Formats: sequence, C-alpha cells, structure tokens
Amino acid sequence: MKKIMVLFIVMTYTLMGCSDSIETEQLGIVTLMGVGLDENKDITVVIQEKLLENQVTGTGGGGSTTPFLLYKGSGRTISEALQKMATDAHHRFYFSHIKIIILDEVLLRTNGIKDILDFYERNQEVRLSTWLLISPKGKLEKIISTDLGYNTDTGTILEEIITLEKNNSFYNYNNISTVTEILNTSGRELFASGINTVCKHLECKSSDKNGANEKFDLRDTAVFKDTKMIGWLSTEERRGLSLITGTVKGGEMTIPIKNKALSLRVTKIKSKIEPEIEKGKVHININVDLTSRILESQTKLDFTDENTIKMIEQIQIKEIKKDITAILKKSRELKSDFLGFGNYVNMRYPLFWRKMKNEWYSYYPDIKVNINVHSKIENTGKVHNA
Amino acid sequence: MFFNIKNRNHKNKDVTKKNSMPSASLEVYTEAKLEGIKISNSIIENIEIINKIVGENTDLVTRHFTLGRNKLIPAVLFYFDNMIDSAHIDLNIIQPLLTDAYTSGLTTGPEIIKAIELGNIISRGQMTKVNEMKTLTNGLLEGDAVLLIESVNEAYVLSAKGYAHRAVTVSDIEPVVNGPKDAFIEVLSVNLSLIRRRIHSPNLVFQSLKVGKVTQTTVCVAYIKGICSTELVTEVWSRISKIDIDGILGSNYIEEFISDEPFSVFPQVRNTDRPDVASAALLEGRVVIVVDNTPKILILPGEFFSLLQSAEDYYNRYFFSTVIRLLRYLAVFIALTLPAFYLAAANFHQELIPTDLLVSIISARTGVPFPNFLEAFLMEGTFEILREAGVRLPRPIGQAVSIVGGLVIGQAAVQASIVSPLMVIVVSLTAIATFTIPQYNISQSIRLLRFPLMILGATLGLYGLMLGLLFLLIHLASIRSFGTPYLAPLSPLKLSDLKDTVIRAPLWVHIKRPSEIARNKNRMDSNKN
Amino acid sequence: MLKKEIISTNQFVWMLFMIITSITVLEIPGLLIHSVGRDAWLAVMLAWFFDVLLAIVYAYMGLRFPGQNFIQYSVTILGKPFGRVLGLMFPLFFLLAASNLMKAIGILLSTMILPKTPMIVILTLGYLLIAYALKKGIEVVARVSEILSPIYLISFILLFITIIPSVKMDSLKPQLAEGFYPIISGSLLIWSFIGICIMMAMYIPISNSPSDGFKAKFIAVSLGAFVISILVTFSIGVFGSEQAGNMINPGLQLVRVVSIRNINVRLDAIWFIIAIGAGILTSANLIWASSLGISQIVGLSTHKAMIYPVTLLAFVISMTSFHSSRELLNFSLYVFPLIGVFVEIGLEMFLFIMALFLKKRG
Amino acid sequence: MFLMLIIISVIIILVEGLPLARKKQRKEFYTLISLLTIALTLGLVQQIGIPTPIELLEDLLYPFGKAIFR
Repeated sequence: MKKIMVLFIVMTYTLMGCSDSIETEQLGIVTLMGVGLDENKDITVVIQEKLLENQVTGTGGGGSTTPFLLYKGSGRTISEALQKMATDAHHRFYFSHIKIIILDEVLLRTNGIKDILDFYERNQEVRLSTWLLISPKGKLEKIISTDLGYNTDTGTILEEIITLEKNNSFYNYNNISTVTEILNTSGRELFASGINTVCKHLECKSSDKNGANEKFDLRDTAVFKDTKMIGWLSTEERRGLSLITGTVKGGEMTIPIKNKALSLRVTKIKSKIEPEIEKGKVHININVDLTSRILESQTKLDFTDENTIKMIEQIQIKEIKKDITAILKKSRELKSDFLGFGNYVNMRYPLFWRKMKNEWYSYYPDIKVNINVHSKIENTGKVHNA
Repeated sequence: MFFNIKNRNHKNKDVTKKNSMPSASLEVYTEAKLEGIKISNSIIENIEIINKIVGENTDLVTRHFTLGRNKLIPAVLFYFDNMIDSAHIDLNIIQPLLTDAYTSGLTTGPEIIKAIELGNIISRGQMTKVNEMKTLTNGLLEGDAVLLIESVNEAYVLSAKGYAHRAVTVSDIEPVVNGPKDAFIEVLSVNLSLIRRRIHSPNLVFQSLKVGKVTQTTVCVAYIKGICSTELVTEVWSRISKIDIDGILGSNYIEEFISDEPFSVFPQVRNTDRPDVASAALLEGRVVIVVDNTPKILILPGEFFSLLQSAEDYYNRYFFSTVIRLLRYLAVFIALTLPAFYLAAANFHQELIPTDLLVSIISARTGVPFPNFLEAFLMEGTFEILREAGVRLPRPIGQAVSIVGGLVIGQAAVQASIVSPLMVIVVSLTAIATFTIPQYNISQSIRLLRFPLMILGATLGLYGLMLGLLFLLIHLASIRSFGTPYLAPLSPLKLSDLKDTVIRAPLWVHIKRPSEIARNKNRMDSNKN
Repeated sequence: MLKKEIISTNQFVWMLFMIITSITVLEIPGLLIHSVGRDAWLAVMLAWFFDVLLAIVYAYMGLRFPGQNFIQYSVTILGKPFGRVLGLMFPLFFLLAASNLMKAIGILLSTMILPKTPMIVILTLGYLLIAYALKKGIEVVARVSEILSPIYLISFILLFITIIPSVKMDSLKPQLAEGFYPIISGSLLIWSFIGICIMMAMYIPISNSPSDGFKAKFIAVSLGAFVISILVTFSIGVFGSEQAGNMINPGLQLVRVVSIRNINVRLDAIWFIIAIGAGILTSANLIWASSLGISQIVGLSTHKAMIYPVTLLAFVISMTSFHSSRELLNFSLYVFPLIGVFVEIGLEMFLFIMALFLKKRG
Repeated sequence: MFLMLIIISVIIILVEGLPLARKKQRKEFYTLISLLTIALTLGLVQQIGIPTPIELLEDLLYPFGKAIFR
C-alpha cells in the first residue's frame, strides 16, 4: 500500500513534467540566421528553416522549389523579431542546429556587435561553436535566399565549406565563443570572416535571378574597432592576418620566381608575437616559423640543389614579410589592434599594460615591429625536377 | 525424443462393473493421521489399511503369493503401475521369491523369511525395512514396491522405480556451440547423476528433503564440502524447510519462496538447465538446488553479474569471450534504456541528435498521428504481444507469427504511417539486444523495466531517465542474494573478482574463487599459503 | 536488523571525491573565475593545500576519539550542554549545504533543459530519490557512489581529452595581474566548498579501517582539486576569463563546444545528467550526515526514523530560499563561504585545541 | 505547496511516527514531531512573507562576504 502510494505521487509528478516535452515534428530546424538593419533602424532577422526531404523532392504538388523556407521579421531586438515571425510560422523555431550566423555590415557599423551577441550567449539553444560570418552591405537577404541547387540548405553548405577550408587554406573564421572572448579581452580587436556571393562561372549574367550560377565566397575579412566594424581587408592583408594568427596550416601560397610561378603548401606554421620593453618603449617581435612543400613549379629549377631551395625560401620569406607589412599598415591606418599586440603586452607585462591601456592607440601607430620569418621547404613532391 | 513406455501386464484389477463409481472411502489421510499407524503382524490387517488409504486407485497393483513349498506363508506385493520398472519386479523380486529360493534349498516359509531378513533372496539393490505405515505409503507413492509378509511386523520397501521420462537431450534454453550439450531433464535422479558424473569428489554432497504438503516433492540441495560456506548451506536449508505450500511443481516455486527481496523485479537466483553450469557453480562455492520434476535447477546466490554470464563464455577463447561479454553488457544497457533515451532525445533534447538525423526523424514522423511517446508504447506493446504469441504457439506456427508480425504488419504499419521507420529500428534493436541476455529471467525483468523508464524519459527527459536509472542502481545496490551483495564484485569492489565479470580472463588467471561466496578461496594449489 | 553499517576505504574515497567534485563543479567554477579571473587554478591549488592540512587535524581527531564522529566527540570534549550546541552546528551546516546544492541543481535543470517544468516537480522527485536511498542505508549509498563516481571521473577525463584542441593557453596570461588578494579570497571561497568533505569525520567511525581516513581524504581531495583546476583552467582557455566568469556553469558550456575532428558532438546533456546524478547522491550523503548528527545530539537509538523529516526539512529550505539564480549566486558567493569557513575550520580547530588543552581522549 | 507539506508531514507521521509511538520510543517520536514542526513553520513563514532564517542569515553575513570576496 505504501509503495503504491509513493508510486502514485511519483506518477503525478512525472506527468506534470510533460510541459517541456515537444514533439519532434513540431520543430522547424533553423540552420542559418541572418541579422541586419532595416530602414527604420530596427533589427531585421532572416532565418532559414531546413525543409524535409520529402517536402522538397515531392513532385506531386506542394513540393517547394527550394530546399529551405525563409522567414523574415523585424523588431527592436532579435527576440522581438523572432516573436513576430513565430506568429505566422506553423513550427516552433529550433535554434540548436544553427550552423551559421550572418551579420550585416550596416548593422555592425552602426550598432556594433556586442548587443547582437548577447542573444546568442544567453539563449540556451544556440551553441557557442556556431560560426559567425559578415555579409557586405545590402547583400544579407540575397545571400540567405540564394539556392545553390545542391538540394540542401545554405547553413549546411556553409558549414561544410568552412570545415573543408579550415584545413586547406588561409582563413579567419571565428565562432561565437571566440568572438566573445576577443571582445572581452583587453588590448585586442575583433576580426571576422565575411561572406559574399560570386559567380560560379567565368561570366555571369546579372539578370540571372536563379542563384544556381552563383557560389559563396568566404574569403573576405572584416575588421572591427570597439565592437563596431570599420573595414574590409584586401587579399594581401588577409593573408598577412592569417600568417600572424597562425591559421594557414594546409594553405597554399604562390610565389613569383623569375616571372614564373611556384606554388607551395604550408604544412606547419608557428607564429609568435613577443612584445619587449626597452627604455619604457614597447616594440613587438613577430616570429613566423613555417614549413612548406612544393606543390607545383613552372620554373626549370634544380630542386636537388641546396641553394635553389634556399633561394625559394628567401623569396617566400619576402612574400610573407610583404603580406605582414601590409596588414600592419592597415592596422595602423585604422587604428585598430586586431592583431592583438596589446593583449600580448598584457600577457607579458601586465603592470606596464595597466598604465598604458588607455592611451594605447596614441602609441600604436609608432610601435616598432620586427618581423622574423623562417621558412623551410622539406618536400618537393613526387619528383625532384620537372 | 523417446519415451520408455512400460508394458501394462501387471494390471489385475477387476473392471467388470462398468461406469458405476467405485466405492471409495471418504476418509482423508493427512500426514498426522498416518503418523501413528504401525504395521501390524497380520497381513490381512495391513492389506486392509493400505487398501483404505490408497486402495481405490486403479493403478495400484496388489500381487498375492505365498512363500515356501510347505508351511506356506502368505505375502503380498504392492506397487503402483507404471511407477516401477516391471522387468525389475519380475526378475529381481518375484522370480527370486517364487522360484530361485527353492534352488538354494530353502523350502519352508519361515526359512525364506529368515533369508529375506538377512538380505539374501531379493536381488534388488535398494531394500529398506520399515515399520510405519507412513513411510510405507511414502515409498509406495514414490514408485517403490512394498513387500508385506504374514507375521512380520515390518514391510520391505524395494526400490524399483522406473517411470516414463524424457531422455537427456540438448539444452533448449541455453544452447552452446562449443561446450557439452547435455541438459537436465525432469527426473531428479538422472539430474543428480549428470552432476555427479562431472564432479568425482567425495565432498560433493546431495542432501534432500521433501517439500509440499501434498506433492511431497523431493528437493535436493547440492554443494561441495570445504568450498561452500556452511552458513550458506544452513541458510538455504532453513529457508527451504520453512516453505509451507501444498505443492511444488517447478523450481521457480522454490525460488519465489527463498528470494531475499520478493518485491524486487530482479531475479536473485540463477537458474539453468545445463549440468556443466551447475558444476561450475558448485566449484565456485555456490549451492545448487535440484527439484524433482523440473529440468531447471537453481543456483544460489545469484548476483547480478552471474546472471549475465553464459556457459559459452568458458568454452570460447578468452579474447573472444571478453569482447562478447562487454558487448553483452552494452546490449543490456541498450535493452534497458534505448527506447527511453530515444524518447528523451526526441522530445526534450533535440540538440543531441545530429541535424541530418533529426531531419529524417521529422520527415519520417510527418503523417504519424500519434505522439512519440504513444508511438513508442504502441510499438513496444505490439512487440511484446508478438513475442508472447510466438512463445505460446506450437513451434511451427510460432514462426509464422514472427513472419506475419514482424514483416507484414511492420511493413504495412510503416507504409500506412502508423509508426515511423526510425521507431521500428529502435524497437527492433532493443528487442535484439534483449535476446543477447543469456538468462531468461533477467531478460524478463529488463523488458519490464523498460516501460517505466520510457515514461520517465518521455515526461522529464534525461533528468527523468537519470532519476530512474539512479533509482534502479540504488535498488540493485540494496539487494542481497543470500548474503552476497547483488552487485558484487563491482560494488563493493573486489578487483580480483572483476577478472571473471567485466572480462573473462584466461582460466589460469582465476587463482581465487569469488570472494563474496566461497569459503575456501583458493582455486589453485600454487596460491596456498 | 540493526547491523552496524560499514564502508570500505575504496567507497570512502569515491564518496568524498563525489561530494567535493559535484558541489564545486555544479556551483563554483563560474563564481571562482568571476572573482579570481585567470588565476583560478592557483586558488584551487591553494585551497587544496589548506584542505590537506585541515584533513590532518580531522584524521587525528578521528583516531584520538575512535568510533566517534565530530558530533559525538564535541560532546565528549565540551560536556553535554555546550558540546551539544556546538555539535548541532555540523548537521545544520550539512542541511544547509544539501538544500543549497539541490536548489542549485534545480535552477540549473530549469535553465538548461527543463525551462517550463515547475521547480517543485524537479525538487520533489530528487528528494524522493534521496529519501529512498537513505532509507536503504548509507552502505547502499556508498555502493552506488562506488559505481557512479568512477563514471563521473571518466566523464571528466573524456571531456578534458576532447576539449584540449580548443584550449588556448594564451588566455591564461597574464597570471597574477590583480595581485595575491583575489587568489587568497578565491581560495577561501573554494576551500569552503571543498571543505564540505569534513564529511570524512562522519565516515571515519563507520570505515572498516579508520586509520586510512587521511589517506582516503588525501586521494579524494587531490582528485577533486585536479578535476576542478583543470576544469577552470580549460574554461578560461576556451572562453577567456571574462566570458567564463559570466557563465552560470562553464563546465556545461565546455561540453557544448567539444568537437572531435570538426564534428560537433552534442553530448552536453548526457554529461550534465551524470553531474546531476552525482549531485543528488551528494545531497543524499549530506542529508544522511545531518539526520545522523541530529539524532546523535538528541541521543536517539536510531537515525533511520529521522531521515524522512530531515529530508522534508531540506526540501522546505530548498523551496523557500534562493528564489532566483541571482539569489543563489549571492548566497554561494558571499554568504556560504563564511559559514563554511566558520564550521569547517573554526569549529574543528576549536575542538582540536580544546581536546589538547583539556586532555580529553575517546 | 503548504498543503502538500501538511500532507507529506501527515504521511511521515503515519509511516515513521506511529511505529515509534507504539514502541514507546518517546524521545524519537518527539524529535520527529519537532522536526516536522520546524519544516512546516519554515513553509508557513514563507507563505505569509516573513523572511526565512536563510534570508536573515544572508542579510547578516552578506556585507562581510561582499567585503572579503569582492
């Protein structure tokens, strides 16, 4: 009798717990979320809901042409916008499977990133490892509504691109967690990868409305100062940034040799930023140590010769220095320490940093920077000479 | 399968009165009533009493004869037809008494009686003298023949048991590929012989007692002296002797009476129909209970991990056995929690499911009219019904059930969107995982426990599942089976015993016996110190 | 029926490990990082060192008064009226710790996975389980701990191994930026939570080898401190000190970013649930100590009858106090350490000195 | 919630208290009753809005804690 009574109590209580249960088919899986600004300076949120396979390929009527659904709403906050959207959706939006968040350039330039990030940090469903991309002015909706014709949603495609590229190229991708961390670190400014659509084929008709001829380009990098975006980087600068942050493993770089080209793949890289204080003045040593192998050569060089290799190494070092100098120049121009020099000073000389923290940017353009690059080519591929 | 069917020549009952109820005495003979009756000198009186007690039975054979060529002494032989081996009766009892006695020169009745007293004439192996009617009837009912002689106030109970029984066949329930294949049958003596044949030790003890007021079933407690702890034997003995029931028809009657935690879902006694498993258990210092009329014997104490072991583990190479054992534990876990976990994940923790899988779950579930929880219950319930039907039906039809149920209904149900294909996978994986559990009784409890866990998983998500599992863990940790903690040797942890639970270490590593059970812990001489 | 319950040294270690780890992991890391910043691991190490020193006192007292826990020897040392009042502090402290922990579990559950389920449901079911476990006796709880704790430890080790690629050790620099004060106050904070393993004094009398008390505590505290320091270090390494200090439970967030070869393994809920299970069992231990203590102070023959009322009391405290995560946070950060330090260190040292001074022996 | 507390208390008294009373274990019985009374009082205190002991404790110690732990 006692046991039955306890069982009864437990049962009633358990059944009260049901309120959190949600049937899977009521979920709308959101894989991509874009946030921008509309004309009234309100936040616009565009989300992409993944469509089910049978809904996409279903030929017998009702089948959608795109593999995803788009919802759009605006409000003063992201939550308000989502709430407005939810009223006309027949699903409950589920954000745990968001793969990519795209933020609009205008929003970042005017409102800054910090207020936007709060939603993602606070929300239980969104993961901190979600990738953050930045769309150029006015292209947010176009990017999100582009259907590449792979029969899957954009979020999944983008995630696949990023995981692939991460091991094969120079990249500057950041996820929410890293972005928040950078924002919270003193002496460091944010940079983040951008997203754009470019033509898949060599020629591209601007009238082509069907996105099947387009593809995504994730090479752009946006830089920030004090939570607000201030500019884009050029190709050279981008490479320099990746070299300094040490995220080029597996990346390919082509260097000119006697009007011909030679391609190298970076197999190992170690970048170190070491601040030094001499007589009350800071100067920074950037040490980049990389190992590469030859991918392709158009030259008629003798790779069995030690001197040739040395020469290639020297040229590579020069190229790298050029890239790094370019990014340094840009950083100084923008007065944004996205390379994190201040942070390294803080790590090494915390007391010194505390004193000069507030006037950092008055020093910043004049800080002496030594760039030391060591390159080693250790593999010439399957053949010695071509 | 063949039966030793005996001929029915000895029936000499008058069957002329057709269809009229033979007059039976209405007196009921209880043990207490039989207690006081002594066997008297007069054979007539004795026959009368026996007839009063069991006389109205058709299968009672009363064979009158006289002893001696002169000084005739009337004698009578009672036995139940088909409970005895008639060849034995003919060759070893009747023939010596009626013909062989004279060849040895005996002629008078008293002489013959004297020879019988000395144990000379009757060539049947077992012969006991009794002087109480109670023991006489007991022997008679067990299948002995009873010889009564005029002016002797004792009866001779001659063992001539021989009744129809199944031959020793291959084990149905615990089949193995490599090991010995013989299995216990319903006859106690055969079962004992199967164990005795494996352990030729003077220390192997079979002690029996009668349980069941009406059935008087023989229950035999077996153990090896010196290995098994005496407290365990006395505890088992006292629990069995306390059983108060009218009849024991199977070994699980005993099991239910002697379990420590009768309210627990988990079986606390291992049962097997394999003599080699029983012998191994005896060697580990356990007590084995053999019950007459049951092919299943009981092994005590039966702690959790011993219930998950299969005989096959010891006949395969140890690498393989270890892997199989680990796989089996995984299977137990799957069988217990997979549906609950699926429900928790699908209803509460969709983030645990990879995106693509979640999408396919959703697309599979579009059009299914029931919520996840109901669908899961429906499927699990259907499966249990099919399984029960398959077990109850005769074997050839049983397979038809699985075909109809599994293939036809399953396929149709999926196509008609009554259930989603993923749920079918979950349920069948669970079912298959249940089949890997070698002990039928523990697989039943795991099947049963799946349902409350499903409720918890569907209502409170993983928190509920965790509460349920923790509850089970606490419950399991609190049970003892005959003094042995149920979760031994995992908790309380005995590292040396894990060699034979988590893994199956090579046999030469098992230097010690399970420490919680055996008294003499050394398996090998090298460790004697 | 009234068999004396005995736990083995192995169970002793695992129970202590579980108590230390689950309380600290479920409540502390965020607070610790918040108040100490990048030097959190140093604070943990310091707390570990102090705690080992404290353990020597407890182990010595356990041997000096064989078969007695601190509630009993406080009466032995100080005499009935005063010793009772002082001894009552311990069970009340355990009661407070247990209800605080359960409420923390409830709040975590309702923020993380069950936002709409009423708190009362979560707590009632948890407490029912605790009552059930305790009714079965501390021996059973010890056995369950012996199974659950290794799983708990393994889950941590797996987490640490899989998270290593995401850890940026640079985030730990600079060390000692704020000087030594935060480390010391932070170590006091974490010490007060690690110090709940003064439970060892409750276990020593029922241990099968009381002289192993110090050894057991040392192993458990070392393991626990190791786990916590790695956890806070990795949290800072992955999120940076600001972000990690801002989180309700950095450990859980850490599981959320685990990825193996670029595939996000989303197993946070499973890890979380193991931690919650350990937390509930820890509460069971604390409530056992509390009910045993109360019944010893009153002088009852058995503590079994007190289990239900004490559990109910803990339930009521959980339900009526710490209404929001903010209140709980304030309590855990600013109030609990003071009480903890007072009870764990102050009272015991007082007893120790009095025992030496009055030359009392058990 | 208070109603639930009362019900649970009654159940506890029935399950635990009565056997104690029957065994004439006075001290045990009174301790049980007083513990239940404390629990009920705490529940009631919260119902009518008087600060609970924990809150009092918090008010008392909070300033010190704030000073030490910053």
